[in-house]
Amino acid sequence: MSRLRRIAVKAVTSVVVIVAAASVTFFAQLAVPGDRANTLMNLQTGQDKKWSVDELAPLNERFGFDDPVIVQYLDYVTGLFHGDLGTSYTQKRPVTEVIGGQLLPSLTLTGAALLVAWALALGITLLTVKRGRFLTSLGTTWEALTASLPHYWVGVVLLVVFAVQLRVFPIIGGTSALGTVLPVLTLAIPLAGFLGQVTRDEFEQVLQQPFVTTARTRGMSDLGVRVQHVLRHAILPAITLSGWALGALVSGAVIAENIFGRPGIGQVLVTAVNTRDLPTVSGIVLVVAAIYVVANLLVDLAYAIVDPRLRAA
Amino acid sequence: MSTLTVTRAVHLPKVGTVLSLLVVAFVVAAALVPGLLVDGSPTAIDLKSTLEAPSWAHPFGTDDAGRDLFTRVVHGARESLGIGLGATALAFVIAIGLGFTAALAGRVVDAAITRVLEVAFAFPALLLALLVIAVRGPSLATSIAAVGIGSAPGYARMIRGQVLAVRQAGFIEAAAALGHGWFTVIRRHLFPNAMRPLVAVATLGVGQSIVWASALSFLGLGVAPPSSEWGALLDAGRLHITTSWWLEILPGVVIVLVAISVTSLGRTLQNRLGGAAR
Amino acid sequence: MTTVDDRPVGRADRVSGTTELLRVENLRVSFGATEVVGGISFTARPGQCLAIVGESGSGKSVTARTLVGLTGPGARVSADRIDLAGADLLHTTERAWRGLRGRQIGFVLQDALVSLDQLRRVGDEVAEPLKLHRWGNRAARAAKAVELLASVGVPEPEVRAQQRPYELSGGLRQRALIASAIALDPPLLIADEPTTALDVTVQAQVLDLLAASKERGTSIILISHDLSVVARLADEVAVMRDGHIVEHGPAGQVLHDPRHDYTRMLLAAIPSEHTRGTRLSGTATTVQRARRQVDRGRPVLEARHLTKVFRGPDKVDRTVVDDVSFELFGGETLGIVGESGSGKTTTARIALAILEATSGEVLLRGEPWSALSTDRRRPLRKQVGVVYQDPLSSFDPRWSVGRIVTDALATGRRPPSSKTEARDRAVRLLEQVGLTGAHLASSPLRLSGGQRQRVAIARALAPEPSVIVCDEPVSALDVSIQAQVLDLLTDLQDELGVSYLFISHDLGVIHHVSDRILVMKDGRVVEHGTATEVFERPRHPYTRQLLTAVPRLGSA
Amino acid sequence: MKARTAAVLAAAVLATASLSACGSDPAAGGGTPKAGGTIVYGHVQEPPCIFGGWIQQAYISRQVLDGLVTLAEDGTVKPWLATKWAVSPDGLKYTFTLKDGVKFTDGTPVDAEAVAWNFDYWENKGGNSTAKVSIDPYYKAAKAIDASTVEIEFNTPFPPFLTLATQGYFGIQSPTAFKSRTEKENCEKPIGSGGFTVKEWKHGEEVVLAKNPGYTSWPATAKHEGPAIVDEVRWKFVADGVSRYASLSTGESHVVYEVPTVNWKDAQSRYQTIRYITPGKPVSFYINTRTGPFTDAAVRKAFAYGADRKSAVEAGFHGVIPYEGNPAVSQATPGYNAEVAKAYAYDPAKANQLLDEAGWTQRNADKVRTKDGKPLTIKLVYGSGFIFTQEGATVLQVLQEQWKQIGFDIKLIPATQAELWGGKYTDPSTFDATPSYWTSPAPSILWIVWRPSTTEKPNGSNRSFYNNETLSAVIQQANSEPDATKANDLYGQAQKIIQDDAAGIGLYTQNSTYAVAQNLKNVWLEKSQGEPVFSDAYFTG
Repeated sequence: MSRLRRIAVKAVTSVVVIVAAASVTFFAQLAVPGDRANTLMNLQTGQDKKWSVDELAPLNERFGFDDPVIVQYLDYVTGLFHGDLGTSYTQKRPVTEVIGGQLLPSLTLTGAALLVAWALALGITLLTVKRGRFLTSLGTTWEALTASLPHYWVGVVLLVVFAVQLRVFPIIGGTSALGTVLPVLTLAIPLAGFLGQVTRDEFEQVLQQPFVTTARTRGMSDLGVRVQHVLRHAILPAITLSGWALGALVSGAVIAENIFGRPGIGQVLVTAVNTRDLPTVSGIVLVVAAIYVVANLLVDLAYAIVDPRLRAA
Repeated sequence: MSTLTVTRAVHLPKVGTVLSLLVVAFVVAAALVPGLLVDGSPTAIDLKSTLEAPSWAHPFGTDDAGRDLFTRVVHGARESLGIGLGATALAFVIAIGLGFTAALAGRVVDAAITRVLEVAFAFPALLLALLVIAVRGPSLATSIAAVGIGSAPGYARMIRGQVLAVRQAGFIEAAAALGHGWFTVIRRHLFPNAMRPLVAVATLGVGQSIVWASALSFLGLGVAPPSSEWGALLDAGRLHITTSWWLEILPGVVIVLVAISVTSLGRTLQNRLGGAAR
Repeated sequence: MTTVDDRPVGRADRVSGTTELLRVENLRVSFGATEVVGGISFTARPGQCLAIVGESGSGKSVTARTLVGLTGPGARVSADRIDLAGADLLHTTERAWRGLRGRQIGFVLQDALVSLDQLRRVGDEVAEPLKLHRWGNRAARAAKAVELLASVGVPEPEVRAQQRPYELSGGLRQRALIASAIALDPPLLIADEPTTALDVTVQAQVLDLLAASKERGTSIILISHDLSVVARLADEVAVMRDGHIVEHGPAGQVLHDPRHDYTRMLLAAIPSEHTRGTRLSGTATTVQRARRQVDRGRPVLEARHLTKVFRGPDKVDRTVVDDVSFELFGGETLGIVGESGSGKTTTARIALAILEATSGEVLLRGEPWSALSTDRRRPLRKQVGVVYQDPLSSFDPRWSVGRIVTDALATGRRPPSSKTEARDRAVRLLEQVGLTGAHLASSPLRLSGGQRQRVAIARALAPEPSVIVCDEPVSALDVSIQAQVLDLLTDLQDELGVSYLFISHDLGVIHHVSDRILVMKDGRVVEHGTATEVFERPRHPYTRQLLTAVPRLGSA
Repeated sequence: MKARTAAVLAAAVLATASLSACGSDPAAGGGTPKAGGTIVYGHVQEPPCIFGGWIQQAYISRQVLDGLVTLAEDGTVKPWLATKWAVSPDGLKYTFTLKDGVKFTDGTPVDAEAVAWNFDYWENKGGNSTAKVSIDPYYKAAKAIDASTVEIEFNTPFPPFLTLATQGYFGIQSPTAFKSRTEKENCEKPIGSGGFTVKEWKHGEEVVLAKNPGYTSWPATAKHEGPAIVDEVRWKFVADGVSRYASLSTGESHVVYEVPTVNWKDAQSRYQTIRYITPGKPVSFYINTRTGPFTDAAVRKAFAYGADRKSAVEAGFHGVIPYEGNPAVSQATPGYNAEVAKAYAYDPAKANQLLDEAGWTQRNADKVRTKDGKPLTIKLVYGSGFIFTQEGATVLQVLQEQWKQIGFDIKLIPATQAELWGGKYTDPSTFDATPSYWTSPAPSILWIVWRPSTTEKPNGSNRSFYNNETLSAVIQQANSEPDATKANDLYGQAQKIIQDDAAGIGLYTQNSTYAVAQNLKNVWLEKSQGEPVFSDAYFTG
């Protein structure tokens, strides 16, 4: 099967995946007990009570909550294919807009986090792997430590140390460049540890490969061997994992945004789930799924570039 | 075949492994018989000694209800560990089902399951948790379910790969050549060997699950008070971090310690068992 | 530190074999407490080839690596002197070593598939030494790489240079590897098992290649476990065992008039036409064996027009086995010989009815075998045993030797009725294959290659089969071990009258064990007949080609 | 200063009390005013729209929309958009005279028609459900007499109306703008005549409010006459208390809302602080009187006696937020009955006795009281993270521990917003007690909360499911009593009935706390709901 064809097939299935994800969310939310109109009413009044049928009638009318589920779903899906994700119950704005406004901050956050994580992981691996007992255990310990750090805790500590106490970074920096540093680190540090461990494993394996010896017998320096031969092999698993990592980062972003009061789909998501804002939640899932799919296509691409063997097959 | 074999470096120095064992032992003890490690109830309030900094009397200090934080941490071990184990177990039950079916039930089923997994992957774990919690309401069981379901797809994918790999192994064919039935071969060779490297992975999973569950509690979606599940402690400590640091820092350190220990043990195990399944 | 002259040694003092290029005196290497090389001395002369021969663990490879200062982590190296063209290698800094490697000393490892960086272009790999030693500019190096590939006989070198190692055949890869080693025309070339894992024909070509550069005055140190390979190239042979050189002398003398028992043993162990019907192992080299009777009645196993077609991912059909037929009679050994890709293993798997043929069928004692449904075949399997090339992978890593054997017993004609009976019979089987009851508890992982293969044989025997399919059963073994295993197989045949379908790429082995032989090429049987017919009066050109390619001690 | 019992002034008193801790009073001005500047205000929750029936919306819409009338510190109603008003002798008609020449920021005049339209919009078009419930069912109609005279008509006399009308929910919008613009625009940028206009809403981050240069309609309670002094107010949403408070110290913000109680003392020493005790229903328990153990009044009372609520509150809120023993209305509410608040002081002995008498005599293995084998288990549902902050949760846990001593098995059930708003815990079977509050400047809140819930006219707010005819009669009488003293007396009785029957159990007052940077003056809270007012604020040089 040709590469183009593979990508085409992948693209198609991806669309399926995306819509499926959104649909799952759609029904999952319908499954959530409690009446949407009631939620909306309470949200509008700051109450937590049960409203009478005629009090809710206008809302039900307005959003068609009374329509049969299947009708609501079909409306939704047809909307999807017209690029219409519906209108937020609470914000009275099109979901595309609700998300659109928040997407960029989240993307910058996760994207930057991924990059920083890679930089950290590679740097530390190159410096410490198989570099004598001390450096090696230093590296592995650092990785084990960071890999086990809970995002939120890193966040809170970073915030207090660097923003509140040392005042190096703003506390409510919003989306400013400076204000992005701490959230990014919050996500990047644990991920770096994780990627580092994976890369290290591979690196050690590859260092023992005969072709590495061959390179040495040609008069190549240790650093040369590491950078020009081993590294390329060693990053393969980490590349594969990066696609998955992005998914995890989105979850992490929710927490980071929560701690740093940073706008982003994470914030919107939590609010939307709380307020039963079905179109928004489904919309976010759809977008996240899309990002995930794209990310993985990129990963495949990157992989194919680094490892031509795949192109052949 | 004459090549130099260099033994692979075990992750974390040996010392680390020992320390890890100690930490885990302590936590398990705390989970099983907290009474041995601390006397007094984790919920016993003492409004006369609130927000006291760590001292001999209160190694981890006290919270704003005058409860001894150390006692709470020790008693919290049961829930935290419970969630970690429970979630991982749940995840594996699901994953083994999916993974094996995918790997053994033929192309069509495989394709189908792989798609499903892909969807599941495209689905942020935390959102899944949020939804589960929205349906069931926050509780211990919910946390387990949320984290378990959230991490199942990853394992499923792993197991599938593992099974496919082992299926190629020579001893599978050898067993068949001896005239054993396919089912016997699966039961006696395929399953145990496919699951072998996953023991380590599972251990790693426990660590991650604990962290994840505490994340839920941290978002206020965790176990109900007065439980002292570690994430809940962090959530409670958050407001105090500038005024009574111990309430936020010490439980955090505990979580990290446990996570590292479990993880490093898992990795050591991984290196021992060889199969570094990902 | 000593300054090392980077310039290649002038041609003048190369051609003559008199001056020494490399001198090693009393070299000792140890890892931790264990001494791997225990004080060996040798010299290498321009235009000459020194072969260091030994079985696994003899320390030959460590020695080779030591000569390029890559003994490995945690190794302690000492020697009275190691001189290369007058420069002292013993006290050389890592930096200086880098100057020497690739420039003064070329190194060729075995199995180019893993010895070349899979992710880089062949051209770049070949040119790397040039780059490292700042030879010319990018373009010049690229050109030189192509030139080098051409010089080692790689067809359409421009194309190959752009491809990656996995896209090349084993032979071409090995050539490329050699090309990169001789890129800077180093005066000393060390080749560590350069032809292992290559088909005989390719092996021959590669050896010729090395011979050629020897002619050009390069001094070659050839590391190998295979005396017959060495015979083709070596001027001098040093036989190593447990880190010591047990015998060292001119090739002719060592190979034909060995002084040391070990050398004799090694030589005797090489299966070939001369060794037919004799024992290979043990000191006495020529013990005639009583040939057992082959019953030419109804064939035990019969293959009729087997054809297997595989459909590749590119939807193109490949015929791997093409109309193969044979008969295997009771107590007989039928050898199937062929190079990689000849379809011999696939044929074996079809015969085992583990793989389904696209057409044709296999009969067991005249009854349908391959045609049966899996369930109907299962009870019959006890009649057909199998021994694989890699025994270890054919054992469940979690199982002990005892469990492996008893499990096989249970599937046999007479399943043991009690645990104790099972145990006793397992012990008897182990003893039959030259092991003891002591091995019952141990895990195959902790056995030696030879012992493992014995366990595999025991397992195959357990159900008391009438046929055992042996797929390259000795290819992974050292020559002495191989000898023992081959003897074991033949002994068992004499004892039990079991028939073998014996697959191997090694003509020597095939010739040694087989009564009748099939020669396969590209899935077809190109020649078949009795061993004598095939080897003495080969009809098919391919067979002749094979026979000439086989390295023979005689040639030295 | 001399202690006053008049709870009406409690807020003011407490505010000044807390201010006295740090010399300068933000509302008292001082320093040399500097024109212009941008105030950064750290708020907590982000509402879905600027205007609406949620207190979070009142806070911000107050900046943009003017009301007819406003409330003075002394609790009297003062002019705003309405310069004066008259009540018909029968108490059914309110006639407001509007200030001349006031224009909405879209240029259209703030006239009688506009006001009448707004009333109709809130009460009949679902424009503001809280405005609706607070004057339902008394409200009849609003009509414009002439350009500057509007008349609001009622079915029965309803004196609290004027006070209620001072809430942010009664903010007047431009009908023209509302009708001509999209729903989204009306949601994000309502057009009023207020001191500020919504310039931009960066969702998830902040709302930028720009000064309304043409501001002419400041309330009588304003600290200065004329448009806002600062150019902009950046209304930021910072959910995390630590960050919010810390942002003051780094100068990233000038005013923050809801100072974490742990930081209150620190705040008092470093900044200007304001604390506002919300009038209306305090944070008190609804007690399910329809099903479960609490159907027995004795058990309810035992519950009330059984825990030291006062010290629990002090512990949880570090002595910052006052305990409120009165379940019906808070000490900041007119007509507050201070006597009632004293009932059910901590008395475990009494509690035990009551329970024994009530037949909960046995105890099971966990020391939980049982009756006919059934354990005395109480499902206590609370809004986790939004109604109840961590501090509140601590209070509940302390109480839980004390209740345990007298044999109650309290199940704390943290409910998510999704669950509560979804109405998961509205059915009697789902809970036995649940705490919540309802801000309102008038005691008529009693009617909203305690109106009997009948099948034909259900009252979802009556979460105690407590239908008491006497109570409802007293409240209705009070609501229509023209004489304030008499009315308050009646409200007082109502509170007593509720308390005596333990239909609710008091806990603490809902507070709003603010910390203001030293260099920012004249930030003050309007009296009705404690919304911050920025149109008078200025920076000192």
